[in-house]
Amino acid sequence: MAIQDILALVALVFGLFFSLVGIVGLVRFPDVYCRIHASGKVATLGLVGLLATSALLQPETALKALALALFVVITSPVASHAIASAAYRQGVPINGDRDELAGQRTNLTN
Amino acid sequence: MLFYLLVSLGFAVVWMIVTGQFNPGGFAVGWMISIGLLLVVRPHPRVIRASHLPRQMAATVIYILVLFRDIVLSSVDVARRALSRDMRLQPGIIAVPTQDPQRREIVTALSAHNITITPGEMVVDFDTENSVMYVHCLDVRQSIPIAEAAQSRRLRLLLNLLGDRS
Amino acid sequence: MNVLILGTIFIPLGAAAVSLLFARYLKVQHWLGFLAGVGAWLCSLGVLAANLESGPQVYRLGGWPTPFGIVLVADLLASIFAVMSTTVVAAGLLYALGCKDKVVSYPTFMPLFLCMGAGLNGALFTGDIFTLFVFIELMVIASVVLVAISDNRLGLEAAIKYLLISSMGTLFLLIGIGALYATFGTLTMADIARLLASGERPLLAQAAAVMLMCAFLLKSAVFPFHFWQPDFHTTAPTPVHSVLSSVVVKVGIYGLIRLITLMFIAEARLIENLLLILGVISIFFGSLGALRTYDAKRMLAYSTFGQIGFILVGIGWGAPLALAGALVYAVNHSFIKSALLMITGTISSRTLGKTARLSEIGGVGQKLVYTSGLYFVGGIALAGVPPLNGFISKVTLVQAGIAVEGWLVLGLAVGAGIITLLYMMRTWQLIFQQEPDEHTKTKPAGDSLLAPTLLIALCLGLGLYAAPLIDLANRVVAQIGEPQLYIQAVLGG
Amino acid sequence: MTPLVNTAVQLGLIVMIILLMPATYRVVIGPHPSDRLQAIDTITTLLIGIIVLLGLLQGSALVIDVGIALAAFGFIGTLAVARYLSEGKVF
Amino acid sequence: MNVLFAIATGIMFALGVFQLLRRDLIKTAMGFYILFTAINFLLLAVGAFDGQIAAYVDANNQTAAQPSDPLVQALILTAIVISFGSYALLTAFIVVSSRRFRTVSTDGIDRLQR
Amino acid sequence: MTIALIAAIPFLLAVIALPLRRWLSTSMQGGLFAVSLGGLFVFALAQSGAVSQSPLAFALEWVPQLGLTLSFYLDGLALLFVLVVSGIGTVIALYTGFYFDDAAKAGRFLAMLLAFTGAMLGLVTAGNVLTLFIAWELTSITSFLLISFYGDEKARAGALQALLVTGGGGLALLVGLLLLGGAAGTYELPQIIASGDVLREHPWYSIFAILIFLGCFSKSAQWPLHFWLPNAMTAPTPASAFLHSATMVKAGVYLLARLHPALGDTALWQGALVGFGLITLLIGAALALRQNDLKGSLAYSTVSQLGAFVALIGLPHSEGIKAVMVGILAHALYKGALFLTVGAVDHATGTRDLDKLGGLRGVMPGFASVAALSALSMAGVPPLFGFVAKELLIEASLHTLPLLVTLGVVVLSAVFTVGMALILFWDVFMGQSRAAHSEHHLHIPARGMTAGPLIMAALSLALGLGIGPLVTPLVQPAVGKEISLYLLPPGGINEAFILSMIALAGGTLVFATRGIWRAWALPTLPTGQDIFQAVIRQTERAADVVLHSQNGRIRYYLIVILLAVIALMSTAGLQNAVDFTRLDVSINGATDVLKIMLILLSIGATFASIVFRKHLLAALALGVAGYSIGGLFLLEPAPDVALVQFLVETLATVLIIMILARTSEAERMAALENLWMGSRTGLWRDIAISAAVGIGVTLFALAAVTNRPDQTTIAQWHMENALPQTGVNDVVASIVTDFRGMDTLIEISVFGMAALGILTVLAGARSSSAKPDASEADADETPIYNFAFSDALNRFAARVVLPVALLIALAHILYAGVAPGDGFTAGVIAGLGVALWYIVFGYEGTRERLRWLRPAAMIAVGLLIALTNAALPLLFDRAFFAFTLLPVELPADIKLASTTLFEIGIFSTVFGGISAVMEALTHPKEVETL
Ligand code: NA
Ligand code: NA
Repeated sequence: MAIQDILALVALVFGLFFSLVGIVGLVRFPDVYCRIHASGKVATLGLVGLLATSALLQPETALKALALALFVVITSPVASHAIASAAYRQGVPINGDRDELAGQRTNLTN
Repeated sequence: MLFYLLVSLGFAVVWMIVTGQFNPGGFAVGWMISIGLLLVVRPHPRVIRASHLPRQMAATVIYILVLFRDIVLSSVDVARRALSRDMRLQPGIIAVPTQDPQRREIVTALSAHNITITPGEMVVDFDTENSVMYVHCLDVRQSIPIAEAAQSRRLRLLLNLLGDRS
Repeated sequence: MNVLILGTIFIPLGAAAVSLLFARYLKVQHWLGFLAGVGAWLCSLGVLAANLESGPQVYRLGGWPTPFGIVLVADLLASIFAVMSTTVVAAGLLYALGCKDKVVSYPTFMPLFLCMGAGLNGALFTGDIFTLFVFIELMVIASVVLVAISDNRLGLEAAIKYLLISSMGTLFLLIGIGALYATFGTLTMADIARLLASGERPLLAQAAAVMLMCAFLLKSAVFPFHFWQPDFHTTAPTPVHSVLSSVVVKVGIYGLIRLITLMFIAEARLIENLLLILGVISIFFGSLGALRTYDAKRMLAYSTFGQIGFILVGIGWGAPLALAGALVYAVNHSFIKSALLMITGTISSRTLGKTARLSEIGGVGQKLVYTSGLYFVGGIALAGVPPLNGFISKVTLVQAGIAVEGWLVLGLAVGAGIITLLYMMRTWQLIFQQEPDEHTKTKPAGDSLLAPTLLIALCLGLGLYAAPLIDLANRVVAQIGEPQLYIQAVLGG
Repeated sequence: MTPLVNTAVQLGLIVMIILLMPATYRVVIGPHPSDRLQAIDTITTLLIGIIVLLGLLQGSALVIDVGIALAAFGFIGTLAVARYLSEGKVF
Repeated sequence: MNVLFAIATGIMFALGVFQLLRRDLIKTAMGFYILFTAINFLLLAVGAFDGQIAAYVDANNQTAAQPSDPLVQALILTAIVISFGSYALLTAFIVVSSRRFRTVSTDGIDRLQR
Repeated sequence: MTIALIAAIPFLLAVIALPLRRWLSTSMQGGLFAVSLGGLFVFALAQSGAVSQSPLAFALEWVPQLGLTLSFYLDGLALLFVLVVSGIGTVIALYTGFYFDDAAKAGRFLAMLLAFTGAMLGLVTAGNVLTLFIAWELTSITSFLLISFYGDEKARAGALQALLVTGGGGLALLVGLLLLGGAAGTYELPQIIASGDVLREHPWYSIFAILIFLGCFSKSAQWPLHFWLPNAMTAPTPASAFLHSATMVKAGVYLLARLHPALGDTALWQGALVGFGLITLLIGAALALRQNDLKGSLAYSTVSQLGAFVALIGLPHSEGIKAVMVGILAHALYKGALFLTVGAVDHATGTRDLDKLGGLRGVMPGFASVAALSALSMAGVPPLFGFVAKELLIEASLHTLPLLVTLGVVVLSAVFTVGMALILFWDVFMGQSRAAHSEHHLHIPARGMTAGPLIMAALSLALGLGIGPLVTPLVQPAVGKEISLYLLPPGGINEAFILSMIALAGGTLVFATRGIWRAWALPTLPTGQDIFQAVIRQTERAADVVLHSQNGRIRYYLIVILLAVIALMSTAGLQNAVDFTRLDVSINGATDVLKIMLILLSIGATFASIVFRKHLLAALALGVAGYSIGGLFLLEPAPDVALVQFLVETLATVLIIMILARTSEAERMAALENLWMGSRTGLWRDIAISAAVGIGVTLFALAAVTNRPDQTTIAQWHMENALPQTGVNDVVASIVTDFRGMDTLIEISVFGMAALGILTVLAGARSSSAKPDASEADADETPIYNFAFSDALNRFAARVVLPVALLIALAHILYAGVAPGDGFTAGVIAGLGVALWYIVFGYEGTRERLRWLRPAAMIAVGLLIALTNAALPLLFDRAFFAFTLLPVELPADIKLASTTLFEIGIFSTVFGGISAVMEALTHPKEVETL
């Protein structure tokens, strides 16, 4: 077994693990904000792992895998932020008592 | 001019990655296409001093490494919580000042991006007037103490990256 | 001269693109459009001439061998329909030059109109069943938009309805295409025809025939697929309506003829019987609808519904004479209907509300002797009064009916013919003879009468000098009676 | 690719497919629209992963282009819906 | 597999037709869209000849594996684009209908009668 | 040739009459055309010598395929009618010159009248039944115009009724004549007449005979189709005199007489003609007596007279033909004169009501004498011409019909006619003046107006007196055999003479007791009018049913269409087409598992989109379904299709959400149905239809997958030729841009047009030049957006994504041949990048920042580039859309070919299109670009 096969397997397990974790968080976490933490970022890392697997096993895909990984890393936080922001504007309550945005919100929109 | 040169070079690199042609030919084609694209789109130029370039480059590399480390750390952190039985969550939203004296949008954006990627924190909203980011944390006990310090660290890196600190 | 086939499609399409660039110069745009229409018309005449001289014209796009590429085929059937279409489209463009509708001043009007024409010609000339779908869609989308932006605010409603109903037709067409491709593995109509004729007849052919027939019936607004038509046509801007109600509805007719003469010859008898039944019902629905509806444009739309029924009856009779009769009928109807719609358009352009509601256009034309004469001639032409071309259509059809001894249908069809006379003349009296109400206010000038004048002259000409058209129709029928000719022209050998 | 790796990738594919289910479950139960949006965003990410693995199995470098597109559109779609949820408008 | 595909297209069509017949124009538009997705799927199911590899050819290595029928793919591409154009138009019409007729119900746009 | 002129000249005159009306006064017009028609009369008269030798014929090939020849045939019968038409026409034209006050009106009238004259002359000189029919129809049309001349409600209704009855009859006649021609093997009249034996034996005989009867009876106002004629009296009086008494109504009589040699003397012929003719004779006469309106009275008496003619033609052994010919002449003279007199009376007094008239002999002495002579001729008083006609009628009847019929119908009708004639003269011209018109300013007719009627009246006398020498040469050729005519029976008083004297006496008695007769309520006779109206009513009711089905509801339309298709499909025998042995239920490997998952997911998500009440959720579910289908495409494997599917799916989702954003919640909620609580029948109906469609499609798909070949040669060819012929690895790309490039060109045109359409409907429809009306402006008011969503992070993302998207797009173009993606995907990707800008920056923000974005121009340029690519090879004598590889070496595996140009065109169109859609959707007020 070549070295990159071993690395690829590691990357595969890595990717699958974080994908799994992200989904677990998506199911378990108490409110939408927490779930975004889980799935939005963790699943991203899972994807990066799978992309690494691909790059290792099929070198011709490496550059595109890199491009995809970069793209996901750049956009994923933005999507998370946008969803969280939308949830807050829709009035989805946060789980927890500390909310420094409460009250400020009215000044921000409308 | 330097700005356009840098941007076109950057685009050329992106081109090479996207097309999978990581070779001189790919670079040449990508560069030409980038120049053509810039001629059409004409983004607003930013002043760049040649003398600061090397340091900016270095900062960029460091930034990317830090970013990657942050992603991994954050993911591991969240994974721990997700898989643990009681999840040990104490969510909440805290206000974090952006601290950029010039209040530039790019700085705010990159800070927010970075924060959202870091462990258990995520920007929910901005108060542009007061340069405040409202950050949702999975665990406020853990985040509050380090929030401002982390932000000033990030800001330093960013300013370096943007070539502002002379 | 097979290159001319391209001209009928791509001159309008190119002009559409160029005219879009001249969006700010309305005059330039309009004249460009008109010239393109004339260009396409000349090309179609050239195609017809070439056809008469040396048989079916075939153009292989990209030079790829058939059936691997797309092929444009101009046999006599396609050519005669194309000449009819380009004539009416050119007339419509001419009308648009002198039309005062707001919609005509939109910068997108001309490109859309030209695309409609391009789609129309393409649908006629394509020898590829899938390309037929694509061209029909071009036509549909362009016309839907043109109706949606009509000065008549209800155009939007009609456009929504048509878009939804037409999508059904598109589905049928695609299912049919899928069936044909799945069974024969080819899209070229000639190839399909060859395989169908070669005997090994897969069972799915019949399903494909039904689906394609439904699609074409829908495009021609035949009962019970007609519901969209009165709405869609009535609310269309006049130049568009004059094209929709005359030639666009004939695309389905063309498709049906192709279906039963080229491809599904074995199923032809079945389809023809069905067409007979649907044709008779359409005649009655259309005629009766025209009799009692509330709007002069809508009346003509219903009338088209009925007239399509007559054509279907001709096709349904199946005999060569009947088919020729149907063709003559189709061509003559296009010119008459188009002219009548334009004249009605000029009348409604003189009303303040741009309406053709019968309750509001009474007496509007009382002082317009010339318009009155044109409308009258058009009206009696539609009703089949000699010596106009409508009479020729009627006689050819009735002769065909006698020849095939289709007494019942003949009787019903002739009986319905009198209704046409009733509604046309009643409306003529209403518009041009009645004393206008005191609240009826009219504008001093309306749309230009040039285009309808030319068309009416054509109607008169085709009535007085009918022999060439009938001759042509007979030649068409003789040619499509031998599908081998078409297949050989396309596939070679 | 060795058979072992191949099997691993196939297993990975099955894991990813199984993961679609809880994500879909979250889409169904919500409770808030933003929950569903987040879940769909996650599904998109999973799908990209699936596509990558599929590319490996098919031995084809082509599908990753599809993945890039999917990532881009998933992102833009997410932003559009998020804006709709925030402000009742998309544009 | 082909049975499953066939049944699936049937179900998709049924669902599309049902959705198309709703009173709500937005649902109707969705039905329109479902039907066109379904037809593309149908074209794939009945037309593509059980491909094992994508329809790409290479000068040096010709594999024995059956490629997916490229012609059907091209047809589907065209059908997708055209149906999407129609669909986009329909959605725009719904917006204008809301402005002009103050309704997005199919029963509400029934001024054109007789 | 010359005989063709007989019909042609009046048409020419009609054409010049229109412009002449601007230059000539009414009387000059009348005079001019009277002279012209008079010339025609003289010309015709001059032909009589030649005609009596042998008929003149002339034929001109017209539409040989239809058997339509412009052929003319002038024999004695035709000549007689030509003389009547042109002679009466002369008088009418002269009279018209004094009838109208307005020269323009007179000109219009004369033009129509002359056109009618031409048509009528064409009818009687036609030598081909189709030519005859054409003329026949033209008389109906010109008659319609003349009846409708004044344009008032009554005139229009009368004209329409006349047109319907005669036009309907005309259609029957057309079919009848075509059948006749078919049976005879020719449409030429002389041959048809000559083939009487064949025709009478032909199986179609009764069909075409009845159809021809229908035509003739409607034209000649036979009961029960007579009702239109009195209603046609709204025509100006000269027209009534000419068309509706002297000429047109006799067209039916003419045609029957014409076809008599060919079709006559059968039981059907005799029964129909004699039966209907006699009924008409009696009813017409009875009704004529009871009219108050003078013209109505004359009209019914005309009906009666026409009945007599028809009955005479029906008599066996051609007994009645002589009487018909004489009768036509006599009737034309006295009835024409009477009509013109009534017209003058109407003109003078403003009324035609018998109760309001009287004692006009003083003011209109000329017309009084005309009326006296004509009424006496009509009454059949010797020695006037009418007497001879009546004698012949009674005689023919006596010879062939039972005495009871002769007495009960013919003589009784004569009695009524005499009474009516006397009333007509006496009650108008004698007695005392009535108040009604003495108050009324009397409009004494010009002297010239009397001239024509006087001539006619004088002729009634002269021809009666000179019956033998003057009339015999005219009638004998028409009858076609030796005849002798005399005023008084040579053999002394015979039965006919006695009967006619009895009629005179009876008529006088009727006249004397007219008060009683006119007040006496006759039993209501069944008239065609009722039937006609019932037919019209039922037709309109049927029309209402038809229109009721056009109920405006799209759902209903769709259901009907789907049901029709289901019904049609059920005949296609799909269930037999499924080859169950080839059904494949095996599942192989993870890919198949994935396929099943995706199928389930897509069906589940689609189902969810139906049941979700919230539109947003439904839209998202639909997106999931679409992505799943995309996944299935990917597994096919069809990466190009999958790519496009994903792209389009995203756009589609964005579009639905856009509708949600731009329609009000209230409207949406009002439209939404509750699937579970709403009308269950409707629900079950929809479910049933959907299920039927689903089953149909399933069967279809099963049949397709089990019947298809394993591979098509055509796809095989594409696989083999893509690389060598178009230099690409992506066979789909080579098909899209080369093998089937035109599909793609048209497809992007569709896309571009749809985008332009969206732009126009949403933005361009309010063009900057035209001011929107108030309601629309109000309705279209959209709030200016605030950009709260547009925060630093989102802006950052938008700024990064657009250039990347453009780069990816360009990569798709340049590497279209080796990777999934092409100009189309490039356009969508770039378009989505722009869409992101619109999402983040809004309309104003994006337009301000992306000034280079010109959607409409991009569409135009894209289409032009694509067209250029297609057309360029033509310059080098190669095929449209021919593939050309550019001979340049480029780095990075880039191959430039004509295809590249095409891809750029596609890209530009699609990018422009999507940008246009975005611009339209975000557009707050009006559009600036374009
Ligand atoms: Na395409
Ligand atoms: Na490609």
